[in-house]
Amino acid sequence: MRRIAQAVGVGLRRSIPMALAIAIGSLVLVDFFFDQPHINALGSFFVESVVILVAFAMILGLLNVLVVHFRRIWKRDDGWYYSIALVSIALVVVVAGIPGADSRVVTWVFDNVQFPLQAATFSLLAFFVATAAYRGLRLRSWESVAFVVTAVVVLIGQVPVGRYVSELLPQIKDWILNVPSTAGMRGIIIGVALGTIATGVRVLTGFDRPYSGEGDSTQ
Amino acid sequence: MEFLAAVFRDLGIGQQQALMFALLLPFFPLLLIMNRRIREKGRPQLRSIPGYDAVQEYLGRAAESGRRVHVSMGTGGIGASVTAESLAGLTVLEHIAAHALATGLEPVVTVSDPSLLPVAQDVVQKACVAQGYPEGHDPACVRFISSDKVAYAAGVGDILGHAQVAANVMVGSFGDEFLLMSEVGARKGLVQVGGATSPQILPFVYASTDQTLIGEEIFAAGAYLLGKTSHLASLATQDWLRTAVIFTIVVGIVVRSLA
Amino acid sequence: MMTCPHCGAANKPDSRFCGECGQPLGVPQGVTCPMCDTPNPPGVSVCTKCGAQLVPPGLSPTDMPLEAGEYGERAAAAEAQPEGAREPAGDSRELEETEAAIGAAEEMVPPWLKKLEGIPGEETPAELEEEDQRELSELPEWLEVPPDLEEMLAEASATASEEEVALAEIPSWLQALRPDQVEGDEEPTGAPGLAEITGLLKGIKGTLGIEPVVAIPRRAMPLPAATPSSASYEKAELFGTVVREAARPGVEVAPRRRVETLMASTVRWIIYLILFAGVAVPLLLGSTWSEANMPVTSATAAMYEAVEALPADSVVLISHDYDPGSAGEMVPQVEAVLHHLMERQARLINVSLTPEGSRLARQVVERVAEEHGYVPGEDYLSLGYVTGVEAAPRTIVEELRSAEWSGFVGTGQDPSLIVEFAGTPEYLRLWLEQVQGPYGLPMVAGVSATADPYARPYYRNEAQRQLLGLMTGLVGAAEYERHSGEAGLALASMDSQSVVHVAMVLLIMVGNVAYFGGRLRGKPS
Amino acid sequence: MSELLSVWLAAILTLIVYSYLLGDNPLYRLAQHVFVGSSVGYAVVVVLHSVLRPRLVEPLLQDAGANWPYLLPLLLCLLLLTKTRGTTAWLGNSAVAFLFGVGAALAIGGALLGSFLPQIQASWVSVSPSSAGGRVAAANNILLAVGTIGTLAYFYFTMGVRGSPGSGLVRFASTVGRWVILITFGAIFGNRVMAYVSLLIERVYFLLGDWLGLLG
Repeated sequence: MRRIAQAVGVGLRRSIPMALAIAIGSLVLVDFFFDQPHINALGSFFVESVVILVAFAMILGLLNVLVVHFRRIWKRDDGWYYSIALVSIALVVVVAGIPGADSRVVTWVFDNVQFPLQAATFSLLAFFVATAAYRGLRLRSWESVAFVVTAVVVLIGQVPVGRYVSELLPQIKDWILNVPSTAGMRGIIIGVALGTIATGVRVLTGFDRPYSGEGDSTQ
Repeated sequence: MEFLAAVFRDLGIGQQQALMFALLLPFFPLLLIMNRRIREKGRPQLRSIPGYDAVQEYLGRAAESGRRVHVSMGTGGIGASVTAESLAGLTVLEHIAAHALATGLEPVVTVSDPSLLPVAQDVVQKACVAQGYPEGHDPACVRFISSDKVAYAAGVGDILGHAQVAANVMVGSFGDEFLLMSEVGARKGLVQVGGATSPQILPFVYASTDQTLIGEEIFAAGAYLLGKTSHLASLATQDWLRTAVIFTIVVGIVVRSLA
Repeated sequence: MMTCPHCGAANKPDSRFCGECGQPLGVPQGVTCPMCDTPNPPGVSVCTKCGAQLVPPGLSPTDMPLEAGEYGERAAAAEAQPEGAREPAGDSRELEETEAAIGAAEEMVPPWLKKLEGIPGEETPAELEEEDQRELSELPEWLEVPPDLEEMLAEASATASEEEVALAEIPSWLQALRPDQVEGDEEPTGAPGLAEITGLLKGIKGTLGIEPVVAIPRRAMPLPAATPSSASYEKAELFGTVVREAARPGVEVAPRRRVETLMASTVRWIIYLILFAGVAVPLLLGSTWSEANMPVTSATAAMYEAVEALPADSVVLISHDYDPGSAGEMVPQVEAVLHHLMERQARLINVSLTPEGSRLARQVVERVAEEHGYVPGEDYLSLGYVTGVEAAPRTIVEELRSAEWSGFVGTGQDPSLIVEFAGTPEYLRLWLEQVQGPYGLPMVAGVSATADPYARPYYRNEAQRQLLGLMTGLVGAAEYERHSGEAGLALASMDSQSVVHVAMVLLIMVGNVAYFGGRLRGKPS
Repeated sequence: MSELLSVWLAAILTLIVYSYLLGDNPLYRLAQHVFVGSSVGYAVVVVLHSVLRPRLVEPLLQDAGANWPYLLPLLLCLLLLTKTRGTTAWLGNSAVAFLFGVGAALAIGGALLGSFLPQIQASWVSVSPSSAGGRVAAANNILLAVGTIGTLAYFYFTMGVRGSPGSGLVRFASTVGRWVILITFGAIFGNRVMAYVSLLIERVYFLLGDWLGLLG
């Protein structure tokens, strides 16, 4: 008797999430095909719920950050003092931001600390792209010749100096972008769409259940 | 025909929607048929994808050197339109977690979108239990870095540079921030596998990592790494529909040219 | 080299699937190396790839399948017990057994291993421990057996039966569609799956289904014995002596590596320096080569004319749809167009379909507005991020027609021009499909260089004139500035761009020369 | 005064970040940790004030009767919270399942609407010179079609493996595809570099102009 109850319990644990995923997912999917006000409203509501849920997950994310870094500080792991900086600025911003998102502290930190750091970190890309070009654009095989030559033509054809080298260069660049590059992008995008749809269909039919996490295995 | 069009109109289905529906519909029966065929006739032959062989190899190297593997599942989350890419990343994580834990080393998993955090923790936890660590994973093993993509890249850069990592596997939905991480990895001499779907970033993945999973290839992780039947069926479905798409394109071109 | 058991083709030693026929290579019969996961042919005792011991020396390799089978049976036996009963009674007994085994193993730890604890070095287990406290003992890894092996196997087979076999394949509601399925498949626990399990575990010797293998911990297979034999003790001693030995003179290796890393970082520094100089020097010199030589394409000129043709006080809707990645191209575009619009005394409504876009736009708009003496709320509005990407453009235009906006736009009026700044083509498509098409509003667009191939057809379409003007990337912004005669950031940076691009091409060439040079000298790069 | 402070602060932070190019150093690590910390904090604040408060808490507090559907996201949030505890984690699976269900649907819909259908439709080009608008355009269109089909064929997983029917054709097409993909990569690489470099130019412009005042 106990075993049956247990089995039913385990079964429910598994089938409820699955039923939820399939039912809700199908409703949202149907919303793409029908222009019915009721279905639209329902679909929008579910999407809205996801936005709220992800927003809430952000709070859990903050908790994870705090747990990871407090442990690091506690155990004096390598670089623990950096964790102090991380945790304290995060907490300062969160606490200052509780009254409102446009509190002075939050805006100040954003404008004077986060924005310059973000811009500077992102502009490292220019340096990294140069080292990647030096390292990665090598003529290892015949195909990579195509890669390197195209990259060089487009690089030069794009800037004003390209015209100086040859009037043809910008035209070749435009042709590459309009014909072979468009074809390649199109092929890649259609392929990705195929894979995306197949993956989505697997989830919506219950073949894939990435949500049936460790609740099952730690009984 | 007239009648059908009227019904569609009443239901609010436009021409575009009807076409979309027609494109979606074949996926369902084909997936079922392929799944059944694979179970009855055995798994199909797969072309080799060097990126997946490399994942296997780098796991071994990491285990030999006693250092850990960093796994990223992209900067997209679940619940948005990049769910499929994130799921592919999770599948890769599932494989890596199982193998890394079998050698007694937890992977370092970083997460950018908070929605991925509980799922990634689940995957690692499951692998822990399966590999005989019922007490579960170290909470520091799955880390949420930041939902800001650039900040995430900065955080991952710090981990790649300082956390005793031997290999770096990043598969999922990425934007320009990919290069910020992969170049730090390259600078530290890590072996790296990258996979992304956005054509805008793929050339940089290709130029900065040792092995690249291009576009659609990332969705094959379940078939190549885990050998799951449903994932193999999914690949077969994709291939059949790919043939259908090629056919459609050819027919469309012929019709357009003759018109 | 590895031979495919299916077609006989030769494969790379570490590949998992045959390059010829695609079948998995050497999964079931062979022994998987616990260290590097390489599948090895049956009968070998040392891993072909990393040289790790596959079978404890006390055992002959042929004992392997038998042992594995035995384990399978034991696991099955554990599984056969009712779930409730298995947990307390069965486990504690097994635990005792394994604990005894571990105890024995620990007793036999060679003395050198104990001594080793204090010695720093790469091979010391202490360093491993730092990474993971779960390191069970200081035994070499191939000697170590997880204490709860039986439990693990039982659990794994339970998972195999419950999850992989019964549920993983086909969801229960689909099961109904398949009449020839074994009954009771959906039952998550219990006896029906049992016969199958024993079958599956026995199957390790022969062919195996794909799914169950995944669930069985691989490294458990080749490690049937928990207590090290005397032979292995000897080997451990030998390993100890090797470890204790003074480091061999690695003099040739180590300094060369240092030289190499130094060289690598020097090369990097040079690259960085070239790049920085390429950007900074033209800026510092105030070079105006591009300013004088830049041609203006007709698409950009058309965009300029569209703005120029606006009567004073007309309302213009600007959408900032880009992210930090494309901001470098888009912000100069926005700046150039904003200057022009404000000169034409247009009243502006700024929106954004991305949160980042609204943030980035805010700074540019405020700066330019200040220069032109525009008053926020009166001369221009920043509505920020508009949610609901898919339907947002239509919502915005509908909203502007409502009475609420009659003060700014005029009752039931539409904006005179829509200016779309798109970092990725999707946003341009949304505006074209939802607003330009249905409402027939005039529209111009600035796009990033990568979005250009998508946007170009809309401009070229003479019949419909979907886009009145189009500018592309930073070059487009520079062209716009040149056409309007107001040099700004984009035009100023053109020379830097030219220099950097040429430098980048040279770097690629140098990189290839170094690569081929290295190859000629027989050194892999 | 405060503007001067901002400029100096931004300049110093930028220089610290660039110091990474010379070598990893403690200052850089500190800056990156500060960056990560402030971005997490900021994200939480944004989420609180632009999502959770106006879209969940306020509707429920103001008029729970009319806004009862918002109990669903609230319930899901609570379920997600159970994931943090090992013993109750299975409860949270429903919330995750909800995310995956909606996400899968959005992925399918987005792929169909955003790329699959429009890209297939866009690939229907005319290859006859009369309707394509000239011989050159027709030739380009032929190349476009061949390139697209080749790229698609490159991704075949289960077909075209040696020995299967039509494998020669698939292999040929996928070789074409491989070339097209690499040309595409080259083109995107060259095209994208400009955007990356312009980010650097903007920063250098800031350093030299706004900070040091060297630029006219």
